Amino acid sequence: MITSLAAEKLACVRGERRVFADLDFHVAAGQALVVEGANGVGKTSLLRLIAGFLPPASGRVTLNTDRGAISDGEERGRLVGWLGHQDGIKPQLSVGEQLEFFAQLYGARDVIGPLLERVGLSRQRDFPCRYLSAGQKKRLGLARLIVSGRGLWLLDEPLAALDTAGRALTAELMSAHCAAGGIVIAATHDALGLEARSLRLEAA
Amino acid sequence: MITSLAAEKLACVRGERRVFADLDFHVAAGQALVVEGANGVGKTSLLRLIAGFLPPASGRVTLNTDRGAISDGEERGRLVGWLGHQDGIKPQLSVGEQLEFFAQLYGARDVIGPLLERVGLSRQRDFPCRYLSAGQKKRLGLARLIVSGRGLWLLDEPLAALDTAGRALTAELMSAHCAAGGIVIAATHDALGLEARSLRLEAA
Amino acid sequence: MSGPFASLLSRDLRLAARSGGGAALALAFFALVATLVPLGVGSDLHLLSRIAGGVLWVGAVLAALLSLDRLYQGDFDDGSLDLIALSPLSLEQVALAKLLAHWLSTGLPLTLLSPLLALLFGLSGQGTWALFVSLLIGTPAVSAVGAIGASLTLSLKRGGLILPLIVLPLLAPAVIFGAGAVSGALDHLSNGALGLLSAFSVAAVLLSPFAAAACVRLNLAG
Amino acid sequence: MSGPFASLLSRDLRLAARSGGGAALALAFFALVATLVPLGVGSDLHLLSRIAGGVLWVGAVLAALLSLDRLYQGDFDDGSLDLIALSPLSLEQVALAKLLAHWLSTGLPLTLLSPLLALLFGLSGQGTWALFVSLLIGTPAVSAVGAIGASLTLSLKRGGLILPLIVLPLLAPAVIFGAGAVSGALDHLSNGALGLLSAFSVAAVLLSPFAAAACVRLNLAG
Amino acid sequence: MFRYANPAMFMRLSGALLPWVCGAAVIALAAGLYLGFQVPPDYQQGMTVTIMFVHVPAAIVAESAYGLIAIASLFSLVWRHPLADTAARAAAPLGAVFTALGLITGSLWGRPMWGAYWVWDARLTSFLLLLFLYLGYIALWNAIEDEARAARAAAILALIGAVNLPIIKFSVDWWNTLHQGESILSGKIAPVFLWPLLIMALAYMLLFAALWMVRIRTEIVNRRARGLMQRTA
Ligand code: HEM
Ligand SMILES: Nc1ncnc2c1ncn2[C@@H]1O[C@H](COP(=O)(O)OP(=O)(O)OP(=O)(O)O)[C@@H](O)[C@H]1O
Ligand SMILES: Nc1ncnc2c1ncn2[C@@H]1O[C@H](COP(=O)(O)OP(=O)(O)OP(=O)(O)O)[C@@H](O)[C@H]1O
Ligand SMILES: [Mg+2]
Ligand SMILES: [Mg+2]
Repeated sequence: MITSLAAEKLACVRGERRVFADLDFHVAAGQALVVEGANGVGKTSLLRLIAGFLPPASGRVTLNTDRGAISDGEERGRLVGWLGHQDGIKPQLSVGEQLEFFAQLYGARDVIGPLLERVGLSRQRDFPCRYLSAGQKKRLGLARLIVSGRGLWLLDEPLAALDTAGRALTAELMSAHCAAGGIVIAATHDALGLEARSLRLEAA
Repeated sequence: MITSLAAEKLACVRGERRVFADLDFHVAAGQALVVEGANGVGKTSLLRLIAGFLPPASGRVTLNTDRGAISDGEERGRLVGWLGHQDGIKPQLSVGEQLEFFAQLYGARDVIGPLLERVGLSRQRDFPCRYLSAGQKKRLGLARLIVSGRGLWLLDEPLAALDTAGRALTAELMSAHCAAGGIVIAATHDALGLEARSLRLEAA
Repeated sequence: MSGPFASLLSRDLRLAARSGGGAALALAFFALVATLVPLGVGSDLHLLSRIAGGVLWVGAVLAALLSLDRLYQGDFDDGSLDLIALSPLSLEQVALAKLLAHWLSTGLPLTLLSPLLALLFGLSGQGTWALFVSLLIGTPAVSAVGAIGASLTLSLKRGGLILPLIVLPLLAPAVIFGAGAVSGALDHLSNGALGLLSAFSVAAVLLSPFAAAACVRLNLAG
Repeated sequence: MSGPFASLLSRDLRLAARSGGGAALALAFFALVATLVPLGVGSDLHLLSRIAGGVLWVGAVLAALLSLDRLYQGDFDDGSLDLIALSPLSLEQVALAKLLAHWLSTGLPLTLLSPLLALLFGLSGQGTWALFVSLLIGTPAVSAVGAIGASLTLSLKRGGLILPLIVLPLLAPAVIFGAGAVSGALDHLSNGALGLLSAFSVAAVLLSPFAAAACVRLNLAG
Repeated sequence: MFRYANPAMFMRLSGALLPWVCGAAVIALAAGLYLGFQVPPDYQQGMTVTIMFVHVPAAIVAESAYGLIAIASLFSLVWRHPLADTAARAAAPLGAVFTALGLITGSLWGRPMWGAYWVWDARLTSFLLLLFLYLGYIALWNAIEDEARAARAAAILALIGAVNLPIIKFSVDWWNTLHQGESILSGKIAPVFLWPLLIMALAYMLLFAALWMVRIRTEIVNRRARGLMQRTA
């Protein structure tokens, strides 16, 4: 169980370029944080940093759990549910195969059927992912996020490509996740339709 | 000069699946058409059909110009400015190189500098495209759209990944294009911020 | 030199160079294969000179093949091909530009390097000359046939793997005539191999842009 | 067999099979190279049997190499690797699964096919056996060294060409020992090549997951 | 700022040293060449023996350069020394050029000696493979655009190459002795040949050192420029 996430004096350098610096924030379990800011200001970078992909140039991210505080990036990653820009979908696999693989990879015991039902892809279960539309891919990503069963959700523009119903569904899923004691951190340019604190990044 | 675009009894089949059928619409020069509909309803397919990539299963698209009516897909493509889902950007090239290549390919005489200024990428001119953020890539796509100098703009979710300023810019560019006698057809789930007719696709 | 055709050609050459060397890499691969074979076969120069024509021709074909799946795939995957298809160029012209770019960045450099590798295999002067000429004539056919294969396998996400399977059997004549020209020169026979190779090459280059354009059209509709 | 490791392994095998053949393709490529060389070299069976070990070993290495750049690249490009990195598996385990998948879908089938190709080259029974055993022992090293190369070139959009340049020189010992075992068998010498090959192979397989994981980590940070 | 502390020190130090190293290299080179052309024709090899004075030192420097790269890579990976990457990167093309020089002079020498420009001798072959290792290393550096990432990837490759290099060399020795061996002239060199050879070896090393320093210096300057450019982008 995650109790909170804290960033202290976080700085991010990409290439030779300082993207942001001296970032402090704190998110408690059950809260959502929306990361906003102009294009290229470093939202995606921040999410990758929290997920442990990017090492911070300075400062640190601490994830407090009931088993102690985690500062190591890779260890933190084990608690992260990720919905990135890239869809992470293999065109050759069917929707069902794709989701089953991730369920097994993440050691999840979830049943695939109801989940696909929930994101509106049950008719596409045996459909090769190659033929999915942009929004359908995003919905598959949502299903994968749920199946991961992780406490800390990191979402990069979760609403892009989704239709109105899809956006409502996403908001609902995020609320439910928070209500269950999870944390949501989402980078977006849209209104999330969710009660959330906001973190506005400014160009360094 | 394009005078109008007309679709008659248009039907689209992908794989074995009938996506939509009996679609009729008409757009005159200077008008914008927003294509709406749920995920997977066939918006992207419709745009690819108009661009001439997909042959229609039945019916036809006619582009009326001052030099006569064009029904052939490939010929129609010569008048199309395209902003698709995929960015069409080579990570190895710099922003400037990328745009110059397209300017030459499309036989455009535009000057690159002011254009990059307009979409907010002038500082990134010598930056390898690999390092652009999602929104910056979209902005480069917009610049490319302008440089193409084409009359019929086909835009697939043009606002995705753009920040507030970027969305305003896109709306502005579309209005200007219409005011200059062009046609804009955009598939989107967002409010475009533009006076436009709307075409709502329904599942077949 | 600044029309659409030239711009596409020069972009493709630039991309080949940027993705880590372009010509240099095909060359390195060719040279490496040519080095590995003696490591396996043994150091007997007499033996090596007898198999030189065959081994070097196969090596050149493989080296050229290696960069083939990037001919259209990259542009297809990232949507560039959509934009290129809408440009003033016809798809046939696009195919020709890409064929040319591929040959300039692989076939030609491979040909130029071949005399050096012939040296390593102890090939005689005449054999070396025959190898050089046959590669000069034959590598365009390799690029041409390869371009058809590349466009055919376009919509398969990782079609690059099928590519050799489609292309290599079609290139068997090139290898036979090319290596035949070399062994002919070694035995002081004029066996007409070069003539046949030229005919094959011309036919392949003339046919290729049309076939490739047709395949691309098909895949854009997918 | 349904833990994360097994699921990754079976997915990779399934993807290899789906992207048009997997094992079948490596096999076809191997067979094609093995066919083209005699076409180029000529039909003298005595000559062919002498070069068989070398040519088939080089062919097997190249066939295995062919699918190497897809080992991580596909997962990296479409973001799957991000998701896999966040899974309960360590990156070392991921690297091991991928190494294993690559060997199962290329190295092993190549080994099984080799006796048939040895027949085409007129290799004797003993030579064939030596070829088979040396490939069985040596192909894991090819996958292992290859996996390092694949992870090194991960962030290069079209890194596939650099890969052979990096990997082939490192694999020279495998080719030398492997082909040496075959020629040793032909000359009825026991030259210890198989022992050396085993040592090389074990070292490569043990080292590879760590090196590959380090490279993947590096590239995810990019 | 800490990042540039070490390179800054290097700039100062090398700036002071460079003229001396260059001067010494030129003097040694001139002396070596002069002595080299003075030597009496070898009873076996005639005047072609003078090739030795350009060939052997080139081969020695080429081999040592790879060792230097491997050491620098270790420093870069383990201690993250900011200068180590630059040093390794700068040495690679030099090493490759000296390798090529060794190959070319060797094969020019081989023609009169063995009647062929190339034979598949163990030493020659392993040297050729060394050239490929250099080329792969350089290609990797150039292919990855992100400096820091390229540095780490290249360092990993250099270390793997360093582990494998002895294995390659050993396997090639083993391979060649199985078949026929080429007898390279071995052993006792008369003092008339030895002295010019030693001086030339020194000259090559000084030359390498000078070029290396110049390359590191330009690389540091370039890096700063790139850094400035990117930071303002
Ligand atoms: C392309 C052909 C050749 C190559 C690649 C080559 C390469 C090498 C290499 C790698 C070394 C080792 C340097 C060291 O000790 O670290 C060397 C040394 C030497 N080479 Fe060559 N060589 C070639 C041709 C020749 C020829 C034709 C001769 C004369 C017949 C020759 C004479 C020598 C001598 C005398 C040494 C010094 C031996 C020693 O270290 O005791 N080389 N060469
Ligand atoms: N080759 C194919 N075979 C069968 N069905 C296909 C094929 N290609 C696409 N489809 C299906 O066609 C439908 C239309 O897809 P399209 O991409 O046009 O939708 P869209 O309206 O753009 O959706 P979104 O809002 O998600 O972008 C989808 O349901 C998709 O699954
Ligand atoms: N390797 C790199 N070298 C230099 N700059 C880089 C590198 N990678 C990314 N950048 C820059 O870092 C900045 C932050 O990128 P990031 O993707 O985090 O932005 P973002 O806030 O997600 O933008 P968007 O809203 O467009 O998605 C961008 O300006 C980008 O150009
Ligand atoms: Mg972003
Ligand atoms: Mg769509």
